[in-house]
Amino acid sequence: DPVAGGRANVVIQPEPPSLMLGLVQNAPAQQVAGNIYEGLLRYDTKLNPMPSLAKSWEVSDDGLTYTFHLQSGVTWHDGQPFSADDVVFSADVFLRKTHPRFRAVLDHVESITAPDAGTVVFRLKSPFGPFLNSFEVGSMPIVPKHIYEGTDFATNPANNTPIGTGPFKFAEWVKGSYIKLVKNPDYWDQGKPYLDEVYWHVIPDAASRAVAYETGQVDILPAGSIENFDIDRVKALPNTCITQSGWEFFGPQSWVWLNNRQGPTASKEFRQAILYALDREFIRDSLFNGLGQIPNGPFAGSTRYNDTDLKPWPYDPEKAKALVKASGYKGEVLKLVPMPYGETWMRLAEVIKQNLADVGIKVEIVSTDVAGWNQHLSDWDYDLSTTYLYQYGDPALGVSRSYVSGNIKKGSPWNNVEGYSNPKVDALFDTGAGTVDPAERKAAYDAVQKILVDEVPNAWLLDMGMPTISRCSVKDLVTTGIGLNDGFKNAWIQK
Amino acid sequence: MKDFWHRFRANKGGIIGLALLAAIVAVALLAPLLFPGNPWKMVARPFVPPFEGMKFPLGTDTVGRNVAAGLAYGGRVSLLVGLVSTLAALLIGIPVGALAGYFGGRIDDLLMRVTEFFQTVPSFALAIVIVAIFQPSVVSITLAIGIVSWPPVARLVRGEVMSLRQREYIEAAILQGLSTPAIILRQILPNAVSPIIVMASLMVASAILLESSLSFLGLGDPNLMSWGYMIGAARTVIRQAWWLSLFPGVAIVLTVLALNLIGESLNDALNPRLSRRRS
Amino acid sequence: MDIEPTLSIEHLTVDLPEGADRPHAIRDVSLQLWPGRTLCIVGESGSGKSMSANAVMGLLPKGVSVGAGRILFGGRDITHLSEAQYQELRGQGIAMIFQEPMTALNPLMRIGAQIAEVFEAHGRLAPAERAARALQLLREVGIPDPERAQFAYPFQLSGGQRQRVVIAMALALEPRVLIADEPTTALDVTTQAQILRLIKDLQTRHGMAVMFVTHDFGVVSEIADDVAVIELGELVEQGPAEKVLKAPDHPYTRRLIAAIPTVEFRDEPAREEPLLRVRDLVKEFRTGARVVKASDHVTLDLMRGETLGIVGESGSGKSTLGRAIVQLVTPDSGTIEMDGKDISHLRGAALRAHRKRIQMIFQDPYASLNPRARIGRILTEGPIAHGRPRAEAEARARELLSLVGLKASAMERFPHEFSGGQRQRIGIARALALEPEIIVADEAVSALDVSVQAQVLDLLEDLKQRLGLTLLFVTHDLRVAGKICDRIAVMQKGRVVELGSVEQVFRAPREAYTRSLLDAAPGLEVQP
Amino acid sequence: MKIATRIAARLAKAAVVLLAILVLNFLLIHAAPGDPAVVMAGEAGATDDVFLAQLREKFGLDQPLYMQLGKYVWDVLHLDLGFSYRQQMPVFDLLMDRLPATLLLTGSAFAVSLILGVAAGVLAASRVGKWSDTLISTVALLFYATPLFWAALMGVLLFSVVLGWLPPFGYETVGSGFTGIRRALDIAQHLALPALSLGLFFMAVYSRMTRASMLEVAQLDFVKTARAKGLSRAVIERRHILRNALLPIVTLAGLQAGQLVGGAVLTETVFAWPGIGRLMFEALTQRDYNVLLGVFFVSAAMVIVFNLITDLIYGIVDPRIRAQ
Ligand SMILES: Nc1ncnc2c1ncn2[C@@H]1O[C@H](COP(=O)(O)OP(=O)(O)OP(=O)(O)O)[C@@H](O)[C@H]1O
Ligand SMILES: Nc1ncnc2c1ncn2[C@@H]1O[C@H](COP(=O)(O)OP(=O)(O)OP(=O)(O)O)[C@@H](O)[C@H]1O
Ligand SMILES: [Mg+2]
Ligand SMILES: [Mg+2]
Repeated sequence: DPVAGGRANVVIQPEPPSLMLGLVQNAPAQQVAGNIYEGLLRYDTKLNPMPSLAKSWEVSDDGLTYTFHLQSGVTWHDGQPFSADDVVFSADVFLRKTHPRFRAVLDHVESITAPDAGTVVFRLKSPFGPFLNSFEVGSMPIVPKHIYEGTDFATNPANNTPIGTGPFKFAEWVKGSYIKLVKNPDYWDQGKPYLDEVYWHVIPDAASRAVAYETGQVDILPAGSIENFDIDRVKALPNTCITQSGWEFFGPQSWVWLNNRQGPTASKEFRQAILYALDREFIRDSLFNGLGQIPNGPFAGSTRYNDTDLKPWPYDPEKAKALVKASGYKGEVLKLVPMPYGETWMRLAEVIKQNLADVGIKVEIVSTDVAGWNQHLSDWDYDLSTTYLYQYGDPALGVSRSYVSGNIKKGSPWNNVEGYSNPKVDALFDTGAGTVDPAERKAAYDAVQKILVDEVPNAWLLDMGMPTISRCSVKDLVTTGIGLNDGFKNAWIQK
Repeated sequence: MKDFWHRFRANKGGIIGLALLAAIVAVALLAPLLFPGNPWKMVARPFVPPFEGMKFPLGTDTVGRNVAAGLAYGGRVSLLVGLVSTLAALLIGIPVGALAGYFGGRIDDLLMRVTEFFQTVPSFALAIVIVAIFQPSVVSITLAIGIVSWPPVARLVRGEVMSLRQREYIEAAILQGLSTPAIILRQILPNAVSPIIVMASLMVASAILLESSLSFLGLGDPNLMSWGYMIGAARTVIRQAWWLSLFPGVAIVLTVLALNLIGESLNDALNPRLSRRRS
Repeated sequence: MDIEPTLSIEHLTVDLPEGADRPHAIRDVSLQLWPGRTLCIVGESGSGKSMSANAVMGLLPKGVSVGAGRILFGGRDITHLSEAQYQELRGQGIAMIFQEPMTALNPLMRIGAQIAEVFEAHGRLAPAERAARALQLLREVGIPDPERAQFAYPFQLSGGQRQRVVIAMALALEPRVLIADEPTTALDVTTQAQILRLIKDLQTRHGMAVMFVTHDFGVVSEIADDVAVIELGELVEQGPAEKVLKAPDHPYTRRLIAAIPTVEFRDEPAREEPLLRVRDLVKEFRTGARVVKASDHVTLDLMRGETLGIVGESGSGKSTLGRAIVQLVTPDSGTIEMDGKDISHLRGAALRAHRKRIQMIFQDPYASLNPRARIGRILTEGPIAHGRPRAEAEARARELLSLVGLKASAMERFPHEFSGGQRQRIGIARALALEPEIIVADEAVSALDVSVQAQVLDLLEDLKQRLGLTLLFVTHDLRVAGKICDRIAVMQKGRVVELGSVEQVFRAPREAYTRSLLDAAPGLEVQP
Repeated sequence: MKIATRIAARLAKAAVVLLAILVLNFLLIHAAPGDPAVVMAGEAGATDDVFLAQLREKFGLDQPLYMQLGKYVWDVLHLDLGFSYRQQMPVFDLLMDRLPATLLLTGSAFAVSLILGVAAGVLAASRVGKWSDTLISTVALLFYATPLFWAALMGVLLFSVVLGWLPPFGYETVGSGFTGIRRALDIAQHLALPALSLGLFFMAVYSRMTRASMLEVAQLDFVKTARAKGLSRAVIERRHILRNALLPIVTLAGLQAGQLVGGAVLTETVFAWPGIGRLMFEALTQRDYNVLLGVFFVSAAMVIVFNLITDLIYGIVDPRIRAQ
């Protein structure tokens, strides 16, 4: 049974720029601030919604009205009461201004109202299939109206001492060193949380992070905090547990961007050749430590409507060579701009280069830092690149953005960067999003997957396995589909 | 010349350094013969430990590339970057120093301010920024190293030129009606060459270190195998595969050591104070 | 004499390391130092004078060692003392003064402390008394304002004052033997005279035996009781000063003495139009706040075909004047006219074209030739820069070489393959290569041994006659000036204080300053 | 009086250099590809035009470059180094947060390397040619040739991982609640490895330089004078040779003390040391211009300050300089 008390030491990488989740939603910010702020809903590992700030909800039959009933007795960390006004303010005013991903969701929303202090009603313009998937803390964090209303959100001094409703309160942040959260004694969910405090350690070097775990300085290594090469060794340490759960909601999928607009990669045969040329099993086994699944198409395994009947693409250099020839490739040197997210990704680029060299494709790696990489992708200045993107459990939230032609816009590394444009695909994605009927959606998405798998707009590499490593004595760390992002609500330490 | 060689040979360290460097250069030059193909090729299973078989005497790396091949090819990059960036530094530093030292006065003041500027900005940080801006490639790395390492050359040359300029034979050349460029190029610089050579040999060494540091930080040329890259890449697996960081590290140490030994011997052999005695 | 020598060198041989120019620095040398007497060791550069002195002090450089023989001091052989025993001896038994006063003192220590250190080294006196005794010594060697001077750093003293400090240190423990290795060579004549007098004076007072190393026979005649002559490490002659100087036995000694320049009075040539006129030449040097008037309204004429000597103490502005005339320094004001045309404001190409009319011979035969250029290049690059065809320039260079007494094969060789005298000949040839009308010689023979000096002076005289040159001869050595010049200008503090024929200046100096210079010049004999 | 004016003149000159550094760095850094707005947008995981425009406005990136530069210089002249939007705090505060850690690291590395290096150099010089000289010189040469980051890695491997003697990284034990002397000890423990690995190279530099300088000074005339006085070797070495030999070391030390502040990027990265070197590297990858410029500004200012201090020390050590 859970016992109260104790402290969790967690690695955070990189150091988040801010913990004000309404302003900054990058992964580390979510990981820490997900314990300070809350959304209306959480999602289990099957992506079913669970209560959070909303204790229950109803959807009207036409799929246009969503009514949320809020928990009672919730207070902000500064003692002010929480109410439906905060939710309306957050969604309609604050996040509309600051949260691009949520802004895209808001496009479907006609009105947000609070009929009473405990109820919030969202009315949509038209049905939007994945709407219920949009209420997780990172997608829609609820922020305190009494602090932000009428201020300049970005420069509000309260940003440095974030105030949420979550199980933990912000205590201290020594930049470059650690962030400390302490138990919220007035948390609405009686008896929780169990831990007294959570320390997030900033350790910029991956090898040092592994050592930190080994020497007992930290107890929890979120996915991605140590290099994949270290996982086996760390996993084998005594009293160490590893889980790949907790990432179902995000469902990160990795692929090679192929610039569909120009150069050899504009040819379908050539793109198919690339997919044949990549030794994805070797990549998974030697670079990603055997974690993850090789996808058959653009939908990650955990994403809804993933078509499990798709034929896998084998590793077949001979076929690749033939296709390269057929494509009319004349030996142009392709520019590979790898994602600079650490050693694994650099190795990945080297293996890709070598795989392609083996079938006669010349590749030159262009090394950049994160900023440069973003720029290259935003400007479409690349032939090949690597990436991984979250799918947020639903193709309409996390998949279509990479393939619909309406999303071909310079300036972002997260949209349809490859420049793939197919009206049929656009229409099918629209159909899939614009209905709440599962069968209708499935039909549309099955058709989309067939087309995409044939045209290979991008070379899908891996549904990434995201291992969270922790001491086995830390219990109930990962209980939901968003994992550590709200993980310490339930966690406790066995004495 | 014979004299020089005699004095150079007098220093055991110099001979060791020369032999060491010759060996390293030989391996680097012969890399394509010793290891046909390219060093990036994945030739075996990952993490084959060293000394286990004749095929991969130094083992394989994280993705099964031959470490020995990497070392051989890496030597080419290190030596090349060391050499070319030193040349670049000389190309900037010598003219700046020569002009400042020869003309003195306002020109000297101006050029020294510029030099001071480059010495005031932390050089490694500046190198990082330059490489990041121009994107890591041999060219940008070489350039960056050249740019941050010329000020000492300029200062050295300036000092030498200033003192040489006072020499009677330079005044004699002026009186003979030689033009200023001729005096600088044909009279002064050839006589400043010894300390420049000594400094250059040491600069090659520090350029190699600098290149490896940049590569270690991930600012190397991703298309070229280099020692710094190998260590940087091996760092994450230092626990599983110690040899991956050890061998390239040793390679760097040996090369830098060799160059330093040579530099010291050159200094002994070329130092006018030791070589020409007047009582 | 039945008293014992204070120090006795017996059959001493000092070995040089392998690769040196000869196997022994000195070979089988025997010398005696007597209390109250000064032994002068003379010889040309490299003859082994310093090595003899250093051997006595046990301060031979690395690689150089005593090969054979003994040095007896106080009855025991000191050649094989341990370092500790030598420490005991140095300073209190035997003391030494070196040539370079500028560098002989620790730049970071106050001079009082440096003197007091001698007592400390030998455990003499209480710490408090040492400073007082140091002060007393400073007074004794005649440092002005010793109370202040004891707290001065070496850089705050002049060369002569520094040499006095070194002497004070040497005398601190009243040693029985004082070794002086060219202690005045780096000093001015007037300062040299003071120092020589000081040493002599202290010697009589303390009854020391002095070993005085020098290459200057003037100095020898001034202070020596006994003289030893060394040639290439071998002792060729020794004896009382009177005897060696007046009636030398050995041909080498005779040659050395013959080479000492003697003043010759010549008839003043008929006055012509001056070739070069210097008018009100002013040049100031500023270092920090200090302003030095190196040239202070200098006015003089240089007649065609004459040799005008410029003499004066160090720092009097001789070189500055010479260098202004060849336009190596730009004057602040005043004019230099040649053939009635002001040449002091020429610039650029006009200046380069003009340069061939006035050339210079430099002081240092080692430093004035580019060590990396062959003689051929050195002699031809000037004419080629002035537009001569290379072949012609080379032919001319060969002629010049034979003119200065060198073989044409010298063209292919580098400067370091020549001796000092030969190099100076090359320097002269270079100056002649452009066929100038005027040659400025700035201390052109000061760095040379007397015998070589004599040759070069003869050569200059000869060339001057044959080529009809006009010579401006800058020197601090009055004997040299007296030998070669027609007229002499005496400079003091940047001004020309006296200008006249050699005879007038030497016989009937108008200025007290000129007289003091003449008096101080060691061994200068002017027939009245 | 005179010293004061000299310092003032130097400071004025330094200010010019500093201003040039400011402007040139500004242009250099803004020449880097990668729009900070895009970077931040990228980190947020999604972007749209509104968001980018907001960010640009926030950064002032919508202004023409010369306006940005002018504003920046103007602000710096008012001692305002700008605001880091990435870190959500004023750059000045950020730097002041990080500077102590860097100063502690580089300061102790500097002190250790200087003291040990000079001592080793003196020892080697006084035993020149003997085995202890050979040993010291060889070790120094080895340290000199060893890449700093590699030495750091090997140090961690040996002392933290294998032997477990020292913590492998960090500034102190986080959340230990240590105070006073206990905390100081804790920090010292964390400091040991980084300071040592950073100091190794400089130790080698100093020992080599001291040795060479000692041997060179030993050739000078005044040493011969001192020997002729009958002074013992030890006294000559200490009083005459060492003091003079230290002069070039003071210069070098001053030069390096300044550079150390900005030169600890590698060490700080390997050891997760929360100093400004690491801050600089992070700021670079995040295109956090103001922070990057601030780091450059502060480290350049440090160099200038240290040069000034060196000059003053030099003046104390060398009476010739003092008199000028
Ligand atoms: N450190 C040394 N190592 C080897 N040979 C030396 C060394 N010092 C001097 N010699 C040689 O020893 C010989 C005698 O030199 P010494 O210094 O005694 O000459 P000197 O008569 O004092 O000359 P000078 O008048 O130029 O001072 C010369 O041939 C010289 O080249
Ligand atoms: N380039 C210079 N900078 C500063 N001061 C100088 C310079 N050249 C000469 N002086 C000073 O000008 C004065 C005259 O110097 P100059 O060289 O003409 O004297 P000199 O008579 O040739 O002396 P010496 O016999 O020592 O050669 C000296 O006080 C000297 O210090
Ligand atoms: Mg001598
Ligand atoms: Mg002179």
